[in-house]
Amino acid sequence: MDMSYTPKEIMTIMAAREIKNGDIVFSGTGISMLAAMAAKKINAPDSVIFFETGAMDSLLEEIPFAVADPRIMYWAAANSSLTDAFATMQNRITGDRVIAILGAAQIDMYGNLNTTCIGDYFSPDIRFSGSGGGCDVASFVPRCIAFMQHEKRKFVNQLDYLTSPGQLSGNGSREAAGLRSGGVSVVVTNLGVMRFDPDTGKMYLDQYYPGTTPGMILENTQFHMDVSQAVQALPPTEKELRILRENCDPQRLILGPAG
Amino acid sequence: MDMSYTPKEIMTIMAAREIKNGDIVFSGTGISMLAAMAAKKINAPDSVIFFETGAMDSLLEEIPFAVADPRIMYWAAANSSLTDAFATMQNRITGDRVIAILGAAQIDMYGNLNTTCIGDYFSPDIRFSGSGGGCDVASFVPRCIAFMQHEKRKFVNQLDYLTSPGQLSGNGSREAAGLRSGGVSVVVTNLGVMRFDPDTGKMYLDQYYPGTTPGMILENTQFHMDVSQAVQALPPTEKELRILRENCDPQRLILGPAG
Amino acid sequence: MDNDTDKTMPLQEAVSRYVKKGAHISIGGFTLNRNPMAAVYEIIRQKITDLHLYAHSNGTGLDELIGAGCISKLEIAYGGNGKAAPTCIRFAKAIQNNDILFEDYSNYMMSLRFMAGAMGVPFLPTLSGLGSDIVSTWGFPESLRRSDPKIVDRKLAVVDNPFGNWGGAKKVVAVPAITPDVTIIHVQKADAMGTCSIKGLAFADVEQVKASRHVIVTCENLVEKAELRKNPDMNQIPFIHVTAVCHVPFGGYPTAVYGHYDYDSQYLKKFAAAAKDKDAFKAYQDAWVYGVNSHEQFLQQVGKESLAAIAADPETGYSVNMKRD
Amino acid sequence: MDNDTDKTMPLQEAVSRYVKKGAHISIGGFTLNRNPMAAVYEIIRQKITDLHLYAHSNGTGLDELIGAGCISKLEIAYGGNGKAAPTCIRFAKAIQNNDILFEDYSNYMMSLRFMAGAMGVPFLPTLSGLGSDIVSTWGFPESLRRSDPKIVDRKLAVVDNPFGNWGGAKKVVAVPAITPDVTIIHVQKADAMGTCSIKGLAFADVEQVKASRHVIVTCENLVEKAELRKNPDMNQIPFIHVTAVCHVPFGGYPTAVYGHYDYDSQYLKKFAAAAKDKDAFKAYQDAWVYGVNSHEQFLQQVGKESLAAIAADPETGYSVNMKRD
Repeated sequence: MDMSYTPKEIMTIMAAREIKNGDIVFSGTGISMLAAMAAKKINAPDSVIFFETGAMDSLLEEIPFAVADPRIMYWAAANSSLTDAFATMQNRITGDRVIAILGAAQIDMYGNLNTTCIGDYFSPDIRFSGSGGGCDVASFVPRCIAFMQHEKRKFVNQLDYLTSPGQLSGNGSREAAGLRSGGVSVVVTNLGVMRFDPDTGKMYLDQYYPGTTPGMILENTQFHMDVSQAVQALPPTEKELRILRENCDPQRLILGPAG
Repeated sequence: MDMSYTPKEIMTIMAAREIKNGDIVFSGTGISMLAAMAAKKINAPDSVIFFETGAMDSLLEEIPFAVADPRIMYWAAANSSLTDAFATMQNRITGDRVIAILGAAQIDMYGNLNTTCIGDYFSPDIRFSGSGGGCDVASFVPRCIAFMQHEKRKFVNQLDYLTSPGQLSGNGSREAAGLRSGGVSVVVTNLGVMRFDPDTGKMYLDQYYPGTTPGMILENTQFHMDVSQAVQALPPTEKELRILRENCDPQRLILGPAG
Repeated sequence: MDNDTDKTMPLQEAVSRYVKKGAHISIGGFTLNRNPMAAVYEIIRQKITDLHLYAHSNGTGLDELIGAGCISKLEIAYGGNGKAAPTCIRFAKAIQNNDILFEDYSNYMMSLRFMAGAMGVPFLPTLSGLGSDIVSTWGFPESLRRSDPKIVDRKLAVVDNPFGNWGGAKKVVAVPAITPDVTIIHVQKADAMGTCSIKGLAFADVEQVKASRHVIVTCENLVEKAELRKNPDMNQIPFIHVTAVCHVPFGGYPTAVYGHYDYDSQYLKKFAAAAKDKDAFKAYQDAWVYGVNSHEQFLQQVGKESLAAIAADPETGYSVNMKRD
Repeated sequence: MDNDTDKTMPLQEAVSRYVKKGAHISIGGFTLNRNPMAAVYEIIRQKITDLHLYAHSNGTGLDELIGAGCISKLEIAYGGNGKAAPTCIRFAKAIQNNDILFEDYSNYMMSLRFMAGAMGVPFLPTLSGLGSDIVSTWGFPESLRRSDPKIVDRKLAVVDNPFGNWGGAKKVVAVPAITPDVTIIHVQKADAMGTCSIKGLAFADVEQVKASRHVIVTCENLVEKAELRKNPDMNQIPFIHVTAVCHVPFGGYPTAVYGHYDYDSQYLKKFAAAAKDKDAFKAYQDAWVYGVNSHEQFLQQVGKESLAAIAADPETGYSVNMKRD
C-alpha cells in the first residue's frame, strides 16, 4: 500500500483520532463527514453520527452532499427535526457527549470562528453562508474540531465577524458571557494540530505533521502561538489509511485525487 | 318521541348550541364530550373535536372514558402530544378558534374556576384532581363553556383556590394580569345559562330553562347576579333530542337513565 | 459505549439499579394509558421510598405509588384516572392527611418543564396561569426549596416580555426545567439499544425521557434493530437517551397500550374501590402487588381470561365493545 | 368551515391569493431538500416583490427568490446549498451589493423563532450565541424596526435567568417569535382538507406551518382522507393549520423529496454556474422560470429522462448510485 498521503487524508485521520467510543458526532458534509465515518470504522465503532437536520445514526451507504441529503434519512435510528437536533446538543445529558466538526473562513487565537463574511458586515468583500448550526453547536458542546486550511489570512488576530464562540477573549470570558465550557477544542489543519490552554484559552501547537515544522506553522499564523510543547504527529498508520481509502471513500468523492 | 328531557339532556343541548361550524372544540370526557359530539351531529358538522393529549378530529366510534382513552387515537387527523395540543390553544391563529368545555367544583361571579380543593390549600377538606389542562385552556382561549351543577356551595362568593382564570376580579383585571381576553364565557347548569358582562366581567343570567325561574337560580347562587335580561330558553327541539339520544349516546352511558 | 450496546436487563435489576431511595423520578403515560405499571409495581415491591415524583396526569401509576407510601414529594398537574376515579383517591387522601409535600402546576406547565429539561434551557415561557393561585400559591416550604439543591428556588416566575408587547403578551410565566434522575416509560416497541417506537399518542413521554439522567424503557415487544431502522420516522426516541431496556409484555397493564390491549375497567374499579379506605388499600396491595414476586406472576393472578377480554382489535387499536361500565 | 372543506386549488391561484407584495413569508425544506420549488417559481413568475423572507437554511428556494429580486428583507441562518453551492451565490451577491436588508441568526435560533410563533409565546430562550456577533451586531436599521409593526423592536435580548443558576445558566438569549403571513411547504402526501404526512426529516416545516397565518401546501400525492386517517401518528400537520392545498407532482424539483426523487445535481450545477453572473442568471431564469407558464411546462422542459434519472429507489428513498459529481 502507498503510505504517502495527501493533506486531506492526514487531516481526516487526525480528526478521526479525536473521536472516542460513545461520542455523538455532530457532522457536516465533506471532510467532516469523512472523519466521522473514518472514526467509526477505525477507532470508535460505537460512536454515533448525527446531523443538525435531525437524523441520528444513519447508515450512510452513500456519502451525503448536504446535511439535508436524502441519504442521511435512510436506516436512521430516528428522523426528527432541527429543534430536536439542537436540543440534543443544548441538553447537558446528551450534549456533553457530543463532539462537533466545523469548518470556518477565519479562526482567532481563542478558537472563535467566522463563517459569515470578510470585510465590513454590512458591505462585505465576501459574504459566506452564515452560521447555520455552527454558532449553536460551538455554544453548546464541550468539544469541537475545527478543520482549517492553515493560511495567514485565515488564522487572524481579529475576526471580521464572530459567528461561533470559542473562548471569546480567553481567561474564562466564555463562561463569564454565560456559555458553558466548551467550543472549539482542537484545530486540525493541513500543517498540524492545535489545542487550547485551559487557563488562558489561547491556542497552542500540539502536533506538527511529518514534513512540517513549528516554524512553518507560525509563518502561516497571524497571532503568536506557543509551540514549546509541540511534538511530531504520529503519521497515519497503514490500517488508518487502508480503511479510509477502501471503506470510507473508495471513489475519492471527498478525498479527491490520490497524492 | 318523548319530548320531556333530563337535566343532563338539556345541559348537553344548551352547550352544543354554543359550538359553531369551524370551531375547534377542546373536550374532556363525560358530558363535555357528549356536547361536542352533539354539536357536530346537530348544528356544527364542521367543528373539530380535540383533546389536550394531542388527538385531533378523532372518529370516536365509542365514547372515551378519559382523554387518554385509546378510543381517541383511532382515525384521528393527527396524534401528537401534550405540548403540541396546548400550543394549538396558546397560538393565536388556531387558539382563537378554540372553544373549551370545562367542569369545576366552584365558580365565582367572574367565571374563575376551582378544580383543586375545598378548604385550606395545605390541609383541604376535599382535594380534587387539580388543574390538568383547565388552567391552561382558560388562560388561552376566547370562549369556554363551564358545566356546573347549580348549587349555592358551588356558585360562591370566594373560591377556595383559583385554578383556572376567568375575568379574575372583573373590570379588565384579566387583561391587566397579562392574559388575553377570554376564559369562561358561558356557564351551563341544570337550571339555566349564564354569561358575562363585557365591561364589568360579572356573570348575568341569560336564559332559564322551562320549569325554572330567575328566582330559583338566584336562590342557588351565593353572589348577586343580574337577571334583568334573562329570557326563557328555547327547549330542546325534537331533532336535537333525537340526534342526542339516537346518534350520540344510544346506550346512555353518559346521559344516564331516561327522564 | 452506546451504539450497538445491548442495554437489556431484567426489570428487577433496572429498578434496583436506577431508582434509589430519594430519587427524583417521572413516569410516562397519561391517566389510564401506557403507565409503566410493571415498573411501578416493582418499585413498590422493592419498598423504595422518599421518591420525588414529577407528574402531569399519570393517574394509575401515581395513585399506586402514593398509596404504597413510596412518594414523599410530588409536583403535579392532575391526579385523576378518568371515569374509574375522577380524582385519584390515595393522592387526595395523602394531601388531605398531610402525608406528602406537593406543588400544583397545570398540564402544560409540567409538560413545558420536561421540555425545558429536554432542551437544556433553565425555563420555558407560557401565558398560562397569570392571575391564578397556581402562580401565587406555593406548596413546598421555602426552607425545602432553599436547602435542597435538586429543587429550584422558585416554583415559577412572572417575568416581563423583553420584546415589549410582541406576541400580544406583556409578561409571561417562566416555568423551571425538570431533569429527573430517572424516567420510566412503557412503549410498544424497543430494540436492545433502546431506540423506541410509540404507537398512538406520545403524551409527554418523549420530553420526559430527554430531560432525564437515566431512562428505563419497558416494552411490549423487544424487536430487532432492523425492524425499527426501516421506519426511522416512527421512532420518537433514539437510543442515545436510554439507559436500560426491559422486555415486559403487558407491562402497562392495567392501563391501556394502544394496539395491544385496552385498560382493564374491572381491575381499575376494584383498585378505585379499595383506594377509598386505607386498610382496604393495604389489603389490595398485599394481594396484588406484594403478594406476587414479579409482573409475570401478577399477570398469572389476573388470569388469561381478563387479559383476553381487553385484547386490542387490530384495526382500531382498542377492545371494541368491551364491557366498561 | 374547515373539517371536510376541500381546500384544493391551482397553485397559481394559491400564490396570487396569499402571497401579496410585501408579505412576510417562509418556505419549507432545507438546502437541497423538499423546498417548495414549484411555488417559488410561481412567485417569481408572478413577479411578487418586496417580500420579507424568514429562512433557516432554505438554500435553493432562497437563492432563486433573491436572484429574481423578489426579496427585500431577509432574516436567515444559512445561505448555502450543499456541495453544488456552499454559499448561495445570488444571496451572497445581494448582500455584497447592498441589494437587500438582512439579519443573521443561527439555525437553532430561527427554528426556535418559528417554534415560539407556533407555541403562541413572544419568545423562547436558548444559550446559543452568547458572546457572538450574532447577538451584538444587528443588521436591520433601527428606524425600520421602530417604524414597521410587523418587525420586532429588538433582534434578540440577553436576559437573566429568573431562577438564578438553575440549569447551569445565569443568562439566556431570548429570540422573538415569528408569525409569517404565509408559509409554503412541499410534502409527500396531503388530503384535500390539508392534513399532511411528511416522509423523512421534517426540518422545521411543522413549526413554520403552525406559526403562520396562512399555509399553502403543495404535495406529490393528493390522497383520500382515509389514507391519512389510517396512520394518524405519521401526520405531522393536521388540517386546521392549512389554508390551501395544491397537487403538484415534482413540486420540490430540483430539490429532493424523500421516497419520490433525489435532487438533480446537474440542474443545481447549471443553476449555481449561472448564479455567478447577473446576466447569466437572468438568462437562466428567462429560460427556465419566466420562459414557462407553469411547473408542468417547466418539467416538460427539464425532460422525462432527467426526471427518470433521479427517481428514488423504493427501499432507500434516494436515487442509488446516481451521477452526482
